[in-house]
Amino acid sequence: MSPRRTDSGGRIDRQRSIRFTFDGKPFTGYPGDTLASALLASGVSLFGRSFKYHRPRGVMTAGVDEPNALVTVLKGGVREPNIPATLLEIYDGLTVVSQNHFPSLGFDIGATNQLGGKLLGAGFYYKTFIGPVIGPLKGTRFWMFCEYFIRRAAGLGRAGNEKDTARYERINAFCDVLVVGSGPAGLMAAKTAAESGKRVVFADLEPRLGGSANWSGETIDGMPAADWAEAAVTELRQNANVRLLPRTTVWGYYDGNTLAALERVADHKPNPGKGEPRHRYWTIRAEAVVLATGAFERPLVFPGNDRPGVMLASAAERYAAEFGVLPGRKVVVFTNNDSAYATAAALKKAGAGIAAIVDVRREVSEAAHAAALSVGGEFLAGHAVVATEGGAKLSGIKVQIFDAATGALSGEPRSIEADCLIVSGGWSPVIHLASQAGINPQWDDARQAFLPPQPTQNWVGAGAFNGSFSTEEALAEGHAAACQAAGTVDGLIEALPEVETPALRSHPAPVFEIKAKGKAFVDFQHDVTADDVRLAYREGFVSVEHLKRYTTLGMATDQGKTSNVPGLAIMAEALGKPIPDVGTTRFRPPFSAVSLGSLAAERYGDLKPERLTPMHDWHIEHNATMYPVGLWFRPMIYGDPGETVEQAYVREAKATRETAGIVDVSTLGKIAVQGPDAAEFLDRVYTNVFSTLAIGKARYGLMLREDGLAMDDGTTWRLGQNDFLMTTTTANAGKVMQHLEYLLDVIWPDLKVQLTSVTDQWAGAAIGGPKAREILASCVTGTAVDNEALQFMGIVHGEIAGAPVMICRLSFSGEMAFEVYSGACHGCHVWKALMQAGKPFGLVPYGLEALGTLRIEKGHVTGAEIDGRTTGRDLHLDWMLSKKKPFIGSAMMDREGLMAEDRIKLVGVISLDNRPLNGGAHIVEENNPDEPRNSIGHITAVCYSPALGKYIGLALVKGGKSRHGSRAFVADPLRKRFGPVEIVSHHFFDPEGKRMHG
Amino acid sequence: MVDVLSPLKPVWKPGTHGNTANGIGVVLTETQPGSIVQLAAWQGQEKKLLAAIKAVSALALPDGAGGGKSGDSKAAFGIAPGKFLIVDQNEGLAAIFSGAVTSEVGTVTDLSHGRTALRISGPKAEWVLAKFFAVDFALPAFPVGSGIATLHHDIFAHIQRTGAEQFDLYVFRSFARSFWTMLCHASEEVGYEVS
Amino acid sequence: MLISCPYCGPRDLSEFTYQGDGNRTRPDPASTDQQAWNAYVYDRVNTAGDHHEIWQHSGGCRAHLMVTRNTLTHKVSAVAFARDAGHRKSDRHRMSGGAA
Amino acid sequence: MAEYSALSLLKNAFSGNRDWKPAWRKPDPKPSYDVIIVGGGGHGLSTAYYLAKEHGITNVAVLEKGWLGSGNIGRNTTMIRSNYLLPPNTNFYEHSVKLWENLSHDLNYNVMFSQRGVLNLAHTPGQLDDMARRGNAMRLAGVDSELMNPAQIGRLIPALDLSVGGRFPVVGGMMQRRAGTARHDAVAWGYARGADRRGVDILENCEVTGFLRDGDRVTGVTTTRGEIRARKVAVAVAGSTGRVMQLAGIDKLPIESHVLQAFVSEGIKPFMDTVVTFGAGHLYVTQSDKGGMVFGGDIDGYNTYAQRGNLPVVEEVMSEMVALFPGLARVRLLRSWGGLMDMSMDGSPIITTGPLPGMYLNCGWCYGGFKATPASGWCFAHTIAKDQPHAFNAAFTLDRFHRGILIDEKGQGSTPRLH
Ligand SMILES: Cc1cc2nc3c(=O)[nH]c(=O)nc-3n(C[C@H](O)[C@H](O)[C@H](O)COP(=O)(O)OP(=O)(O)OC[C@H]3O[C@@H](n4cnc5c(N)ncnc54)[C@H](O)[C@@H]3O)c2cc1C
Ligand SMILES: NC(=O)c1ccc[n+]([C@@H]2O[C@H](COP(=O)([O-])OP(=O)(O)OC[C@H]3O[C@@H](n4cnc5c(N)ncnc54)[C@H](O)[C@@H]3O)[C@@H](O)[C@H]2O)c1
Ligand SMILES: Cc1cc2nc3c(=O)[nH]c(=O)nc-3n(C[C@H](O)[C@H](O)[C@H](O)COP(=O)(O)O)c2cc1C
Ligand SMILES: [Zn+2]
Repeated sequence: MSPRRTDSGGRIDRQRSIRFTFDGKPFTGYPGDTLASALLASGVSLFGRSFKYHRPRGVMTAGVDEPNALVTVLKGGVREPNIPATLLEIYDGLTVVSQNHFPSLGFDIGATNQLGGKLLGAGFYYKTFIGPVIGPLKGTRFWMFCEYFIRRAAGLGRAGNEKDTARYERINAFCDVLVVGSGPAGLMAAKTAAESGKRVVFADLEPRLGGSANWSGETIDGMPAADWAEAAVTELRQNANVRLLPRTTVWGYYDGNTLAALERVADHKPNPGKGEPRHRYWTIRAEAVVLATGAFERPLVFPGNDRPGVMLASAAERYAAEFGVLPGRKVVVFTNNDSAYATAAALKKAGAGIAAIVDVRREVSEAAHAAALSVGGEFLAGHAVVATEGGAKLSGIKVQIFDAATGALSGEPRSIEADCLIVSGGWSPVIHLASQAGINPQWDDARQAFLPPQPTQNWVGAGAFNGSFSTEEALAEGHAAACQAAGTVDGLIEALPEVETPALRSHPAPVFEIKAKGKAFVDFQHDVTADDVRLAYREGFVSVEHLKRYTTLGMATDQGKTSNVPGLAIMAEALGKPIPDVGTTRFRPPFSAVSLGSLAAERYGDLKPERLTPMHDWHIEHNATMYPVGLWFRPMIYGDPGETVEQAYVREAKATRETAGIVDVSTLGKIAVQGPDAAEFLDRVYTNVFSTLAIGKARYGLMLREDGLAMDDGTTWRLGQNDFLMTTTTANAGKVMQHLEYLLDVIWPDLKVQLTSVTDQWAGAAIGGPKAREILASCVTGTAVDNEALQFMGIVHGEIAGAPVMICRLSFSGEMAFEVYSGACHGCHVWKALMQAGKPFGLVPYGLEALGTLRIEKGHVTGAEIDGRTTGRDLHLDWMLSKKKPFIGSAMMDREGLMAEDRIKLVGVISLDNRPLNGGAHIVEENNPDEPRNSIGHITAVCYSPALGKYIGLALVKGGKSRHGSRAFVADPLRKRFGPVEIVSHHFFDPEGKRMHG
Repeated sequence: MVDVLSPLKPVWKPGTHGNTANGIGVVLTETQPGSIVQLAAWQGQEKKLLAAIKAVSALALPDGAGGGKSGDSKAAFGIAPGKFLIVDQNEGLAAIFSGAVTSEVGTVTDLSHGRTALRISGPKAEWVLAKFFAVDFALPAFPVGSGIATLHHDIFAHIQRTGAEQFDLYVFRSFARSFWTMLCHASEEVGYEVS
Repeated sequence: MLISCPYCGPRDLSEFTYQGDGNRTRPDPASTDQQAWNAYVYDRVNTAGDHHEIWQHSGGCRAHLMVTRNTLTHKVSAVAFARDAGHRKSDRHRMSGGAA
Repeated sequence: MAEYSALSLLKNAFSGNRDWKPAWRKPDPKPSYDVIIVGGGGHGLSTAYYLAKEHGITNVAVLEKGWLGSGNIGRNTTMIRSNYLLPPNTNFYEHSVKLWENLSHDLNYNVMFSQRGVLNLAHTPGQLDDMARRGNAMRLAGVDSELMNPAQIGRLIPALDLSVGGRFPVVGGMMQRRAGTARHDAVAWGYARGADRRGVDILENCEVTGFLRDGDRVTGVTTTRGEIRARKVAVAVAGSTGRVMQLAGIDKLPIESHVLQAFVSEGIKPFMDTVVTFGAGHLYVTQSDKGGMVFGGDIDGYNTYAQRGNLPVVEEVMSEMVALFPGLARVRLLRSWGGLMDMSMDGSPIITTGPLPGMYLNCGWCYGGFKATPASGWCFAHTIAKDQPHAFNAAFTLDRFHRGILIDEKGQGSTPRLH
């Protein structure tokens, strides 16, 4: 039996024990234990070290508000830092280590930081490390030198580099009523909503639903509260309309009543089930929400208030009642309100001795007084704790007479022996979710607490969340909230349960701090003291938001759940202003920290889907190196063994010019443009005319944006009177589609045109080269492909190996070339048939590199040139800008900036030193290899041209055509390349187009 | 006729998978209809288009957004204002509709190759789909026969409920393999069968 | 955030693409009024409060919607098909005056 | 007011830190000033500072509607760089980096400018070429920039999954070593203190509610703290530009107000020393000196003044984050927030005289204005003092959109959400 464990009671199962390790030391606990309860039960009091001063810290709370007891969980090489021991359910084999110390938790060199305490006050960094004005450490160098060492001290736990092998998932849920929090208020709300037949989601971050009913010791409906809660939960579990979500923290309240929640599905298991995620991220869209998130107890600020052994009263009660763990044998209670008296009684009942009750109030209620007498020990009303004693473990406290009205201490401090000090500084409703939408909460003087703001979304509050701290109120409000949320406002669905409870009031005296000598902590994790708050005040950082940022109060992993209100109360006092004038800092998601993995969810390890063409598997089988283009994959080269990339593409390009090559063009965007106004529509969106295009013909088109700059180009095929097939570049397909849809839907709704993405409907293969026609002729049936039947830009229909195909004679390579389109499911079949037919002719498949080479030789532009900054004229496409009609962009394309002389324009460049060029290299006029300056443009695309036997490129250069025939230099300092180039026309090869016209 | 090649081929693994301790949560299949056709009516011509659908496919679609019907070998549902997806196990439906829908009424677009049809059925079908789509799959919100258009990140999908526990999904063919892989992955938790 | 598509019903933000200020009118295609073109392409109303804006239900029916949404609270108060809103342009001007 | 130094710190420590004075005064507004600056963000404050320091104009007030630094200066991901493609931007931002390099000294306030380097990752050879174009443009303008290969990147950032889940392998990256981060709040406070010490009045909780006009000319403002007159009124309100300019009757601007979210993880021990951006999506990450991973992605993409965003962007950013750093899947998100972006129509800023006589406008920063803080204030001060722009901001005009003289780094045209 462990030293602190009680014989009975609580949610733990004493029949079975669980083994785990903490800092390498073996421990045991019971199912139902958290790491905190199990370690406390084993007599451990030191859990971690604080951030700045490395002070020893124990457990302060029993829940999600824990600032001190943070640990790192190890799973193989995977590390999970900063996990509150109070939320960590133990399981067999759990391995936990403490953090932020060197060399060990017990002895930590970092604790010497405390010696510099006064120096290390708020704002320390801003005032120093500015460094000398001259010398090697001038400017910001000195700071960077210091920063190196300061950074070593950053953070608490350590993250690992190893990939987490756990699974994360997300799920969408819809419901009529979402109930957040399962205490008496939430339970009652869930019961009520369920009974009215609504679809209910019912979430609580704790593993066991019931909230404070699990440990309050009250009687509800004649049974212990915990039993009442269990019965209610059992009933809800059987209702098909109710989804219970234990271990689920609702952490974000977003627009449109969309709430985000994290379910810790398998964290409490040694291993998740097959396919079971560790975390499930819920997005819940609720018609209405009941917020029943309860209240956090606040600590009091006094010297030594951070010593291990000091704990919140409600936490102590939870450990005793819910886990069967006594936080101490000799307990002192320190409070400013009545609620801690019930705690004292509960601890006493569980077997602890109450050494003293210290209350800042001189007068207390009769019930409190009676409770104090019944637990025994000293009763010190009108007193305050002014110090704690002991090392890394509490051994006693000091008290002094205290005047709550003035804050004055008097009399001699007196020591009282104790191994546990429980503290209650009042209660703060958990209004975080309600406040996330940005409305300011309201201060309530009676309760000394911020109450929830006016709803900005459809939610209703209930229970301690509303500042209604009694269980009767919680039940009544839970019921009423559900009636409102479910839309059955008109009344009781069932009788409210009866509650037996001591008549204690949790409204505290307005005392937040005891000013005595010594460090009194406000933010425990970040070591922000009451003096730091006052220093911020003196330096003018008086807005709460300045206070926060200057001192880091409330910025730790607990986000100030315990520290914000005491902190701003101290600032209010310094300012001599009431608390509401000071206000509170802004609440933000998440309510409590959530794993990054859960938010990535199904995309963890699988960031984006892959888009594959019908011929994808064939390419892979034929040694293609695949290249990502957006989400698509396209062959870059089909490398033969031992070939370099350049050798491969040169071979492919050469083969295409000499015999024939074939390339997969299935990724081109394809849009069906259909309807009686389709031709008119195309006239409006393309710079050139399409209404004159004959059926069975295709035309090259250029599209501008509204602002007159080039947007995309491609061919559009007229398949019927009212039926066009538009192609776009692979990269711009989605953008063009949206652009066209916008125009049709918003600007010209009167046009009868239908747009449908048919990119995936068609597989495309472009076959080009001197032998291309012969190859086609040998395998196409149902149509001829000779010059007569299939003129340049003509379209015919036929079959290849039994599959219907549509063939258009158009050329990107500059060769006699054809695009063969077939149904996507036939794509690979047709491709193989073409390869088969081409075999005798030496047909070669080619990839993007060769495609690029062929197009550069021809001077065709693509995305590298149509980069959103160029105009049609910059690319010498002036001839396509129709003067006969307005089109998208026509009104804007002649603006002065787009016509300016010094714009960069398309040219060709040839490497004169026979060395390769690089995309992204610049062009300069001066021969200054060491320090090139004054770019006149840049290279957009490069290749080795087998046709020219030279390294060539396309470039955008100031002056454009006027520089043809002139010499310049390529400047590529990043890749250490400088050399002479000749600027030439971008039409490198067969400028008259003889080859493609055949 | 030429064999139709499924984009799922290399990842198609018939049999049961995942956590089948509590039975098979979902059954996943590819239905490979012969025809998937999109019909769109000009504004004001919707009734005529519905009449054409009835005449050709014998499916009387109910009024209202997303309204649909599914039979043994045919199904149809609304996907956008005036737009419908018609599916038939037989090939050649687009050609038939081209005769039935004049240019005064609307347009016919053949998507038979462009969309891959997947079916998910079983007691956990709603649960698995909820992992992908922010759509309420509960029966009252999504009745049998009706259809929707929705999105999972980059993947666009049309979904028709074809049974109390059965949904047919139409995704772009190029995405089908990725989507299928994700679908299998998401189904592991509940146990699944590929058939 | 949810937007109630008149066809598809309430759908998540992730299904929509923002297409900006809905108070702009495209000049007549043949217009040479450079001011009007500039205003259409570049100038935006940034209302604090109810803002008229265009969204495409790109992850659903792909219709464009004219949405009235409060830029201070993100509350959506009206949604209509943009193509229907087209012939009520004068209405829209009135609404942007703050009446809606 | 006392200089900050290690010595003053020590002295004060001995006197119980009781003698520190407010970092800036809290004066009441005077009836009139030579220059009023609307907006107590980084740009407004630095403008005031440089007006006083460089131009001797000290009868200046900075009007801030909330607490000082409550805007984007207090909520950005703190990245500073001058790795731009287009010359007007490269030159301007490089001027800014140079000012950053000496800023702590200049202000006698440690703004913690840390030149830990900004690394842009490339995932295809084509993308690396695009980066090279930008990096070469920088080098040709005298700005530092280099390419790194995957092995070098792996050594620099061991936590980075160079294969990015196998989907977007890193093929290289562009590094600007002089780039880095600074402590955002300290920048606001340092400039405020510096301006205050030169006589500038910083008026917090003083919201401009209207403009005083004499005909077209702007002659002052009405505020929640009364009317204040001025010979010159300069507006530097970042994401609130649309709203504030409407008060002056300027109903339309080439700007849209969007929200950008940012995120911080719980503090962890040193994990990564540089700033990294992902090239196959939209993500930038750094680690603060406190240990939190500070990161962000794309704007939400709709007009708003609400300073908060929605889940789609959160999910997008997180999935990219763990794709790059799979070891962080178990690290937890601590807090998220949003700031208002004045997205311009070409993604580049506006620093100009006008649009009304007596008025000056500074806006269009998109999500890149923190790095500009020194140069923006410096140029804006010049523009206000001389009634004409400095060469560094001459291109950042308001009429450039209409004239088609665009500075479009991303080539996205007039679709602000894509910049
Ligand atoms: C999440 C996020 C991340 C970012 N990351 C980076 C980054 O990594 N690198 C980078 O360079 N940039 C970044 N930025 C952009 C950068 O923060 C801004 O461009 C820059 O701060 C804007 O200038 P400012 O500091 O003057 O703006 P702000 O600080 O917003 O100042 C404007 C001020 O005007 C005030 N104001 C508004 N209306 C009125 C009125 N009527 N009367 C009086 N005052 C008024 C506001 O309250 C505000 O304080 C980021 C921005 C955000 C939001
Ligand atoms: N003794 C006192 O003075 C005092 C003070 C306050 C409350 N109480 C008692 O507390 C009870 C109040 O009942 P109640 O139901 O309002 O509160 P409760 O504290 O019983 O329940 C609140 C529940 O909400 C959960 N929760 C909080 N935030 C959450 C989130 N974001 N996501 C998921 N779950 C979340 C908590 O885990 C908790 O279980 C009454 O019994 C009352 O007597 C007593
Ligand atoms: C660089 C940077 C680092 C931050 N680090 C933290 C942090 O460690 N803890 C924290 O709570 N907030 C941190 N924040 C967020 C602030 O708390 C706050 O959310 C942000 O400044 C926006 O203000 P608001 O939330 O009050 O609107 C950080 C913000 C920035 C810009
Ligand atoms: Zn829709």
